[in-house]
Amino acid sequence: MSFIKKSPWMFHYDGSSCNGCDIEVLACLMPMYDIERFGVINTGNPKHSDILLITGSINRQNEDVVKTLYGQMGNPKVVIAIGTCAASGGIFAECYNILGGVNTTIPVDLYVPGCAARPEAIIDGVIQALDILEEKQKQRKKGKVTK
Amino acid sequence: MTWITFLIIFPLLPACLVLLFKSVSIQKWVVIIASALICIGSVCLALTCTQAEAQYFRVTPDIVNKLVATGDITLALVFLYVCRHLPLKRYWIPLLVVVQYGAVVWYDLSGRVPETTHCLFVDNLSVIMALVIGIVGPLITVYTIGYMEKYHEEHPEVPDRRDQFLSAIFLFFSAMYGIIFSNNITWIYFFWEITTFCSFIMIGYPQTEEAVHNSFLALWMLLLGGLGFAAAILYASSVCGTVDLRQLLTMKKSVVLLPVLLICFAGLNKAAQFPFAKWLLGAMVAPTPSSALLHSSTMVKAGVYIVLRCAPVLHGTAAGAMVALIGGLSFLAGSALAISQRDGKRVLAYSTIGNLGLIILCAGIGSHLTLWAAVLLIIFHAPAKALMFLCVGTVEQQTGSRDIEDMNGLISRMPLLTIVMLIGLAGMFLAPFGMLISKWVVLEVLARKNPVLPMIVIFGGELMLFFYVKWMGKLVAVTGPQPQQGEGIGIEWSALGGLAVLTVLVCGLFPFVGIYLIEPMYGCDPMLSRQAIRAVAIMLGLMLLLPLGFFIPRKDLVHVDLYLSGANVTDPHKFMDSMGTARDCSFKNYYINKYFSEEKLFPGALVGSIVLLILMFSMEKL
Amino acid sequence: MFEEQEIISIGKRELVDRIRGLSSQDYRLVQIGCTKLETFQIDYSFDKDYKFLNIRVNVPIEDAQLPSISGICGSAFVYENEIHDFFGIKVDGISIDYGGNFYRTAVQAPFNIEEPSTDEE
Amino acid sequence: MAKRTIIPFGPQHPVLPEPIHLDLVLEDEMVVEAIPSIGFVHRGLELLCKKKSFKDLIYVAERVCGICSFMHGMAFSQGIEKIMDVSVPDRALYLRVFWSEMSRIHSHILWLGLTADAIGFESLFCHCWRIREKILNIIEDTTGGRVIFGVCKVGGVRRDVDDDTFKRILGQLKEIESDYNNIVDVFRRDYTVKHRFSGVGVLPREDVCPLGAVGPVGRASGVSQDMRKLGYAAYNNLDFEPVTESAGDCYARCMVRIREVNLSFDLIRQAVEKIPDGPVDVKVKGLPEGEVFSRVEQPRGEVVYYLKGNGTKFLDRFRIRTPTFTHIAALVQMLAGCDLADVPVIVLSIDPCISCAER
Amino acid sequence: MNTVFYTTIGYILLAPFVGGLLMGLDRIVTARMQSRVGPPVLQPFYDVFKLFGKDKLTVNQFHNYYLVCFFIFILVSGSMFFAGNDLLMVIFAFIVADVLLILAAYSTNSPYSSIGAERELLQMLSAEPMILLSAVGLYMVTGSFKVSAIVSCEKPLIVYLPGVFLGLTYVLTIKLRKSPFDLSTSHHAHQELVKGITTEFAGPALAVIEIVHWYETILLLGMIYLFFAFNPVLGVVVVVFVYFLEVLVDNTNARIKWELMLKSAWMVTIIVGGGNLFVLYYVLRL
Repeated sequence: MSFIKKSPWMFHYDGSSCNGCDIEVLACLMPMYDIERFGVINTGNPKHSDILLITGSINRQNEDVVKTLYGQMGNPKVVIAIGTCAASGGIFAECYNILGGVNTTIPVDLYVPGCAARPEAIIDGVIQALDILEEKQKQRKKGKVTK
Repeated sequence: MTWITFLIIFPLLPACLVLLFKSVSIQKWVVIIASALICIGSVCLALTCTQAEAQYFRVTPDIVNKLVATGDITLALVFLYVCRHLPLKRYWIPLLVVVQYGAVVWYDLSGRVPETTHCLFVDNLSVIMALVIGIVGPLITVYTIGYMEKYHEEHPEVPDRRDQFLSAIFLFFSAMYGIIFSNNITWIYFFWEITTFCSFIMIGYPQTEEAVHNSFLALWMLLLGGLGFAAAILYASSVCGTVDLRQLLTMKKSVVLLPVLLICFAGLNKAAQFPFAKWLLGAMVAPTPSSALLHSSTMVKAGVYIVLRCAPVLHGTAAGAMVALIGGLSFLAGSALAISQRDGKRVLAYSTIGNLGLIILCAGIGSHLTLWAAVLLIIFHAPAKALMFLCVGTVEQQTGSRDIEDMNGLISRMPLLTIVMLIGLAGMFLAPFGMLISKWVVLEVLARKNPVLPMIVIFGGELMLFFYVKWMGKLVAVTGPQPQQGEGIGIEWSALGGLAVLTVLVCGLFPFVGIYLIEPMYGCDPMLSRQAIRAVAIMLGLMLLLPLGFFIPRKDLVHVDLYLSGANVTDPHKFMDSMGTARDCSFKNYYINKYFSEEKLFPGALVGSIVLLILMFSMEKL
Repeated sequence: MFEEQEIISIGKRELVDRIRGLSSQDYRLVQIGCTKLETFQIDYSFDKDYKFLNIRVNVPIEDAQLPSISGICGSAFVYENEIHDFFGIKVDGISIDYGGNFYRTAVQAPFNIEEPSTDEE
Repeated sequence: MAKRTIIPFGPQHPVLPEPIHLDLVLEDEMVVEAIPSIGFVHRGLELLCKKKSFKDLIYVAERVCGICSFMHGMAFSQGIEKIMDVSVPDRALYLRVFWSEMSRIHSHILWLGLTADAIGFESLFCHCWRIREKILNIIEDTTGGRVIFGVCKVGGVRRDVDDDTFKRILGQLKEIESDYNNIVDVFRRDYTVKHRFSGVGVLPREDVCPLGAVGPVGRASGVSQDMRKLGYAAYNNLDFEPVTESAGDCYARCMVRIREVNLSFDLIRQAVEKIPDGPVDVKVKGLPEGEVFSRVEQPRGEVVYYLKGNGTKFLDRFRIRTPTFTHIAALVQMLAGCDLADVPVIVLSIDPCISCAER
Repeated sequence: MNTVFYTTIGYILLAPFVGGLLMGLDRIVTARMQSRVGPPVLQPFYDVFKLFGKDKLTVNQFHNYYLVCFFIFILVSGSMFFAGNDLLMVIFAFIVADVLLILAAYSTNSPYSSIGAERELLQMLSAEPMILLSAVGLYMVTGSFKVSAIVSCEKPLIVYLPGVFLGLTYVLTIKLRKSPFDLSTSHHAHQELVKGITTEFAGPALAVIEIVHWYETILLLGMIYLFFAFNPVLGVVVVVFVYFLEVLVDNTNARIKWELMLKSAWMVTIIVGGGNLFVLYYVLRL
């Protein structure tokens, strides 16, 4: 087992969410849910993180921001789209300024459904992301060997 | 004896030669050869004259004394001549000249000044000073050639009087050697005033209004020190009955303390301690070599030197403690004031004031151990500070600014110069380089004294660390590929390189300096345990080896852009601002004007130091 | 229970003077809103001691221009920038003028585009 | 001293959960000028009124903001009810008060936590949010949602709460309130908290009106201005006085919110006491025609809905002016001259809801 | 010589274990104070190993290089301390290390890093005087700057130097980067400076920062131990207690601003530390 499963650091970016999912992400850190039990730290800095949690859909103005932040994360990394908006744009999909879900801009590994997504669901998503992370780490090491 | 005479007399020759030959190329060769000879002379002196005991030399009194008297008169006339059109109606300047020279010359001619037979001497302190002057000085002189050439290209409005400038430098060498080898205080006084004159000439060199103003400021402040010296001569000859430095210093303290304090007053003045600090700051208008040579590494050291000479008398007296406190105050105030400055030369000027303050602090206490530390400080300070000045001068010529903020990312633009500069900066405050080693010694020594003194050293040292590190930070910031500058630094490299090597070298050699030069003089155990020396050696080794690590090729590094809160644009050093345009994200240092501005601290330091000065003289009887 | 709402329509020329008058009587600017009908209907809403007052100005859609009131009401600049970005109305002399970068939208002046109402059912 | 640092603060910044960008012009650590930039959350939902019928628009209104979601829905429903002249049953009005005050408590405690976090007081953050979870439990109990309730609709509310539940809730609230009072004592007494809040981001009373500050920000500067006094929903039957402070700094804003939570507890008790029996909704018929400005006091201050119907099921205009939007001007003024370390505190002190502001 | 060798090796090998464990306990205790469960006790090690497996992100060619120098100098400083070398030299090496970290942050030219660097400088300006002063205080009592001599001194140093000890404990919070003095960087990034001085470090570089922090912690706690060296058991107990106190302070205080930090630290240094030395000076002279 690689250590990445034991210490997945996350950071959270609010795409154009209504705050509903945001505060639920924050609630995960709180005494009731305490996601730090799994070694998760909310770093707030893309360079230090393994998991990017995006809430809300992508709009014209934050498209570049999301790309930049994603690009600044070191491999292996995982993107989790939290909530309906991040999945498809949700109720706002028809708005003129919405490009759509997160997958329109960066590759998404996992979707957590809900409007707003519940903390339990978010924690579950993070835990499921660990396997993806480990897989990616393995792939990365293999890639290195073959190169 | 030969070498002493050589060192005092010889520099006069190139001083005349550069005035005679106006051709730049001839001047260049004269300067190079003369500098080399001065350097060789100093080293030879060190090799031949290093002994535990001071050696005194008999000089035929008649002619030389006459010569000095004539010199005094000439100098007085010269001073009066330069005062012929005073700016701002400072009538007290000629008055100062007339009073002190009138008194001294009258005393001299009327035969009231006692005869001294052994006018010249040499001991290890003189040797160390000679080495400092004779190695750092010539390097700066060589640098001057290249610097002045570009200086005049860039400042066509300044009349080209390079010959006078070079001549003044050599005259200054002669005077400095005169000061450190004279055993007769009238002689010292004579040479002392020559250095004042050189300083005046050099500060006024650009001939701008500011430069003229500052040169006169320096003149009257330094003449004030001269006045103190003159008073010391009068007192010594009439009350103590001798002007022989050695005799004076071995007399009973109660008798001799006043003249010694007067000399210290002159020393404080020349070392630009508070309350006289202002002239040194004003002196920064002068071309950089003069700042490096006179106003940081050598001439101001003359002030320190004379206080060091007087230290045995100061030891254990309340007045001596006051001298120490003035030094301590200057150390604290100088270091604190440098924080709020962004002009590179001004920062260096303040840090010079601070460092000299530390030396004075040690000298004022006057025990053998503190003197030992003071000498170390002199040795380490000179090359590093000179190097820094020359670097700032070069940067100013290359980029057109000596503002520290404009040096942001210098390592991308002028890597080699930056590395040299970093060595200079590290030399000023970082372990295991010189200044820090001496601070360490000072702390070790002062720890057994009154806790005020170590606290002054600790706080001053931390303040110094603050402004030097933030300066270093500006230099090392990598701002991305930018056009390489730094073409056309020619002969200056020899000086820069030489000083950089010297800065590192003295750290490696300091135990030997301690053992062979300082210890015989003060006869004390330097307290540096083997173990500590080993620690220094390890750190120095690391400092030298670690940079090599940079050349180890490293693979699999992934370059990413800066973290700019996601507001990055394609240019890695720009971000998207609120108005939707790309903007530079350059960062400016902190200057903490709220606490460390000149307006707030300078008057306080002035008042404090004046009070201390008054206390110093009023405690003469204690 | 619903509050009284007074709506006063005035001409564009009177606007600045009228608002200066209200401002000097300690009326608080609640909002500036714009509605696209046959003309642009601009609402300047004010409040004083829970009393709601609305000043309404109509501006033609072609050549839509407004004087800025950000010199009188400090908070007006956000609304004026918003109106500019959403409706494409030129507002002269905004204290902090973002020049169209207040909202960087995918569509220029989205509220000024004729979009037929879609019927979902 | 013309050389100044300009740093980008946001859009992604860990201290603010939401994306807002500030160009901070720094001199040492002092902020000389701050220019905000918004639009990172802008969706353009006001135009959805052209695509969704006015009855569905309530879902959009509730998702203007996930924190004061209920009050957005309420303001919208109220407006439509006014245009269409629907009279809502009393029980529904009292239930609206109950849920608004619950969401105000949850919002304020959330804010307290976030502010504690912004000044580096993590344990206080955790404890505030621990209490908030209890409030959320009650909300979930009564509405089925945690942050987005979905209980308000045009013509009333969708759910009723029975009296036993109310009784149980009152008991829980009592415990929560004493727990809460213990925790907020830290805000009142702790030296470092005071150091970070007192005298920071002062908004003098005379600036409140010209800058259009509303809600707790205005009240902290001594302007007693609370839209609940308009008497919408059932507030005209409840007895309360707006909470005010006079200092106008971040500490005062903090105190206002702390005391408002207590006020909300009290209002809930009053509402539960007075709640009449009866239906919770009426059937709404017809289509809206006419216009209305609907104002409601949110946790962050006054929100204004401007609704204009034209007799079809699509509204002509669905305009929302939220408190955060009007506070931008006050923010610009408060940020000038503060310390860099104060920036998050001041930004948070208006309790920004960027999602509201940009819609 | 041999003992010196062994202590040095011992420090280099053991300090990260003890430091990492302390950090793990710190995180659990912190979590409990926040009524959370907290991570496993070995979590710091997991974090570090994970970071070593990540991409080596860097912003320029010098950045990580300064970091390596920083690491080496902390090792030198700590080894010198535990080998019983000159205390002042230990502190100076420590300062050099810190300066290198600051240079690393400056070299990025990133606004958050640079402000972090500037604040780190302010932190040094606040904390270092007290640390140096305590070295002076220890010298005044024991007559030596050598750590080995101080440790073997029979006198109960704490009795002579209570003020110095208090002052040192005060600035320890600054050096350990705990709230209320976590201005330049903190373990939680939720502050105005993101992660401040460490913002631009990522992957293995960040792991190195963590490890260095463990070394630092052990070194600083070693300095605390000096005051109780006359009784090793008591010494260890006090060290653990002081560390617990730091965690407690960390959890019961907001982050303060730099001006208050500088002022309070200097006040403590001058009044408590300096006052202690004055009293000592006059007592010793009697």
